[in-house]
Amino acid sequence: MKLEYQPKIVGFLCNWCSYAGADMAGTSRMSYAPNIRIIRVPCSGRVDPLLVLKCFQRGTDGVLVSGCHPGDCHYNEGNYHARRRFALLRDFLDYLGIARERLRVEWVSASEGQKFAETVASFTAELAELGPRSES
Amino acid sequence: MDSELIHQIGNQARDLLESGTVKGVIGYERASDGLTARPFFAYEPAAVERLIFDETCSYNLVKYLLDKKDEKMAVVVKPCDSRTINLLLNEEQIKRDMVFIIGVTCPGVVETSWNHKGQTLQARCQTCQLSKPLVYDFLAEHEPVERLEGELYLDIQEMETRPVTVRRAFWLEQFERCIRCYACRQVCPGCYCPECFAEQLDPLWMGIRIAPKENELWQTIRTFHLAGRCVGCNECERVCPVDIPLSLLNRKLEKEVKELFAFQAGLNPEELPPFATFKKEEKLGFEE
Amino acid sequence: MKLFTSKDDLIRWLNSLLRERIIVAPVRVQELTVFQPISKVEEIAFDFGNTTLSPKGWFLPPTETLFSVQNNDGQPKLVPAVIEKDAVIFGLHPCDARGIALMDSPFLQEPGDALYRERRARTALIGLACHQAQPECFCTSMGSAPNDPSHVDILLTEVEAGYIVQVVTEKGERLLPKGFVEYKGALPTPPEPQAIPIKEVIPAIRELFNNPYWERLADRCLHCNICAYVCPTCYCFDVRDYSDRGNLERVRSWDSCQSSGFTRIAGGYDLRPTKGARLRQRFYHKLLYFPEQFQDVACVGCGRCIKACPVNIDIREVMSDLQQLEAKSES
Amino acid sequence: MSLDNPFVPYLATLKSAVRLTPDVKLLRVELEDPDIRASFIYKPGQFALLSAFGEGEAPFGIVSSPQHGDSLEFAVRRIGTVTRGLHELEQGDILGVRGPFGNYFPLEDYVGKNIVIIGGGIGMAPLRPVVNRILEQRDDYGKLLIINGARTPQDLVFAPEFQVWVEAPRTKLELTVDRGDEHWGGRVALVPDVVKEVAPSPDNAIAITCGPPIMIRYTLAALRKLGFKDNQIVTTLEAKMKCGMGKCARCNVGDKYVCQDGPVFTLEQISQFLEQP
Repeated sequence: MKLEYQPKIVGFLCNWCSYAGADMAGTSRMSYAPNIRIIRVPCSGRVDPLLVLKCFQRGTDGVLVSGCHPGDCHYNEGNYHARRRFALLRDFLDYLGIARERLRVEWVSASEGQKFAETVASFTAELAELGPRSES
Repeated sequence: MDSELIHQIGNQARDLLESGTVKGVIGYERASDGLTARPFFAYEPAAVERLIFDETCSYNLVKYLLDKKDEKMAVVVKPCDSRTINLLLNEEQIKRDMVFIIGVTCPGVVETSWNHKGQTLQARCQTCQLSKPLVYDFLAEHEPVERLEGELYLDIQEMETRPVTVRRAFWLEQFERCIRCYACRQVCPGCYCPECFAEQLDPLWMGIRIAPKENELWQTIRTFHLAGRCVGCNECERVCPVDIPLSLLNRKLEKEVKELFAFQAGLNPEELPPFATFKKEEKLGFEE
Repeated sequence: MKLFTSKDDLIRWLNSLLRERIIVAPVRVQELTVFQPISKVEEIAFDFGNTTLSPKGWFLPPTETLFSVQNNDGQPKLVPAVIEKDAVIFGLHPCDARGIALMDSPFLQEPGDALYRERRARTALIGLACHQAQPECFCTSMGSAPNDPSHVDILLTEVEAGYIVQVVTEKGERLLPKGFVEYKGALPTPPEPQAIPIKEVIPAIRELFNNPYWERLADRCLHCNICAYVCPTCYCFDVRDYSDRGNLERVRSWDSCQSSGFTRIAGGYDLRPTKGARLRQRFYHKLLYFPEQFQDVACVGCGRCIKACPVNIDIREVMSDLQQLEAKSES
Repeated sequence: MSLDNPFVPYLATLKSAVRLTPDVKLLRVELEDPDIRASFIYKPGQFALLSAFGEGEAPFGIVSSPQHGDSLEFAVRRIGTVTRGLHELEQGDILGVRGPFGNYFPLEDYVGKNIVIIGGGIGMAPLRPVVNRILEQRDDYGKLLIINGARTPQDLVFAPEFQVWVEAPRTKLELTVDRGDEHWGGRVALVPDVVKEVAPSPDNAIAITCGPPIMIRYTLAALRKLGFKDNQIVTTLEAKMKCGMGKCARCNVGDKYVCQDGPVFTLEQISQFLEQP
């Protein structure tokens, strides 16, 4: 049965690094799980917790927030703020019963197509292992 | 009821009103049950006769300063409430010179509801670390107050050890009861957005349905917006008409913020709150 | 007609009712007592002061779908919501039954509110007389009484060894099982809730529209929605569209005249912009506008708002303040 | 709007959407059901609730004239979510209509009187059917003075109709804007100031006004100063509404419900309940 379950992932990718990284994965013809729906954002620092909550509310199995590596933010410090925010949000969601594995933060640069593909693959596998969220 | 304390508060309030230093004094008076306290606004010197102070004065009156920004007000502030003053100063919601703080030492307050006065101190008082307000212009004090040392987060830790599915079920059950009366927001001194996300129509974050999913979104984001800002006055939990254990949410974030960022809201009006700053070297559990 | 039933027979009767219809009854949830549909008769709380929320939510639910918008080959089709099952509300006190009778005025007045009307027609009310008055109760001043059978279909009064059953309407009679014997004794003396002067309030209030009293009272008010949501007669609602994963519905939810966006229109203009104006609206609606429209004061004296208000805005105190203010302005 | 459930709107088709100003569109809609179309009888001043499904419902004055065929016209200013939804509809799209609701301008009572119409911005919309009605039955009424203001010349909602208005007998049109542009040769002044300047006589006159709240407040003051009595001043109010049937208890001004007792009121009816400035 587990094979048939395909988790749905929403990915918020920063325009400058991770979106380009995903693009790199595509143009390099790397294959990765088709479970992710990508939303391009200007910066990982733009990702409001509301956006993440809204995804979970509407039945998403996992949310990926991905931005430039610390130190490389196009806006200098957006991802530092994102890091604090999602460290806390992940703990909090886990406490509310949305397992911490369901919110993933990864730093992916424009040249890391491989890392992006691997991230999606491993996230998908991990979510498949967790199974569907009970209430959706 | 400590009549000496009331005497000191009353005298100070009368002086302030008679001299015209302040437009009004925000304090406590006896509620209509003749037993508990309620907030009271004294605008005339004669009205200070109605001021009281006792173990039923759990209200955090600092919230009211947000409605009175244009006029200088005096406010009665317990040690715990003084953290709210610092919070609002830090966030530039109040001006120090527009507030006269009548600090008061406090032996703790009990759980109250209309016509009911509890016997034991509120949980937050049992672990209160403050013997007097952090900031005040006048201090009404009588007997020295002893501080108790207690374990702050036993209930949170207990919740953390439950399986994630059990926590899920627990919280959904709590949120199902929510009727979205917004009393938790209205009473909260940290909730002062001119337009709350809950009422925003464009973008529409929260649907009109008063139903578990919307309620969960409400309570989750409400709490998260107070991360590193909640001063633990616990007024939200006190006013909740359907007994949602909101302190289990607020104090979870308080605990995490303390552990992750070594920060506690309202202790210092100058210190940057955790989401206004960062440390380049911190990893916070995310691989680089 | 007065009958008698033992508690055991009452339970048996409720069990048989539960087989064919929904029973909404007071149930204890942690420290609260709330009306909700039960799955077993054992869930019913028989001994309670006042429930935390009134039973109005059965007729005007906190949230309900008015109609759904379905896509019919690219053309929208509107499908009204329907009420499918009969119900009984069991255990409501006379004041709450009067609350429902008061809500009938706006909702049944033409054009009738379809969902409300349907629920009302398909729901029978089995009331429970109060054997104790709570400190916040003042029903006798508001046209009701702890043993008032006026607005229920059947009224039960607890006595030693069982319940006196007063059958008030035909609807109630149809629910009744065979075998209840006639009760020949007298009804027990009802408890006496506090009486408050109310007669002079109504004429007084009209003159006080611009009195600073309202802004002063609003100083303390938090403008939460608790008073409106616990009130058995407050019926303000909001209507908006709700969509979730392709399903589109028009939804009605509770709302309160105390909420800040209640009268604010797109563009920002607000008919009642100040806290004082909003708080005044609550009392004016209950004590003046509603009676002007429908005769009765929109308060049944259940005292829930008094008990639940986080800052002790006590409607009895407000009424007495108004009378004093008016007396002062006249002299 | 079925008989069974008054919250269910009639379905209607958008026949055309004409841009009147940068943020106002004139929507012409036709009710789908011919029987309902025939029974949808309204008078100048009444309103309907329009639904943009997915966004919600809001009240709009009906700006067409009842005798002008089967379509209903609404001048909709894009200002919030519902109006955005209505603006985004395209010709042939379906929307919802509930109504007609409310009272109307008692024009038959004004026969023989001089009429002063004072409209500001989109507030001119509900007054348009009044103007049209008077022009159609021109002999029944005395002098007609129209004072119409807007933020800029582009925002004068019914500009294409001005020519017809000024050419009508015994009719005067006074236009004003808050800010002019290079083509504007007319008045730059606030509506209440124009009222003071033009100074219509209160004798045997009725003043009908609609506009933004701040304009209304000062216009009422100006009219009173000119000697208009509160029963000679008529206004139509805008309020947030959720039902249109006096049930949602939201739109009242004092004890008057805008949806049922209004939206048309004389100042006499509501002055005691207007917030003190």
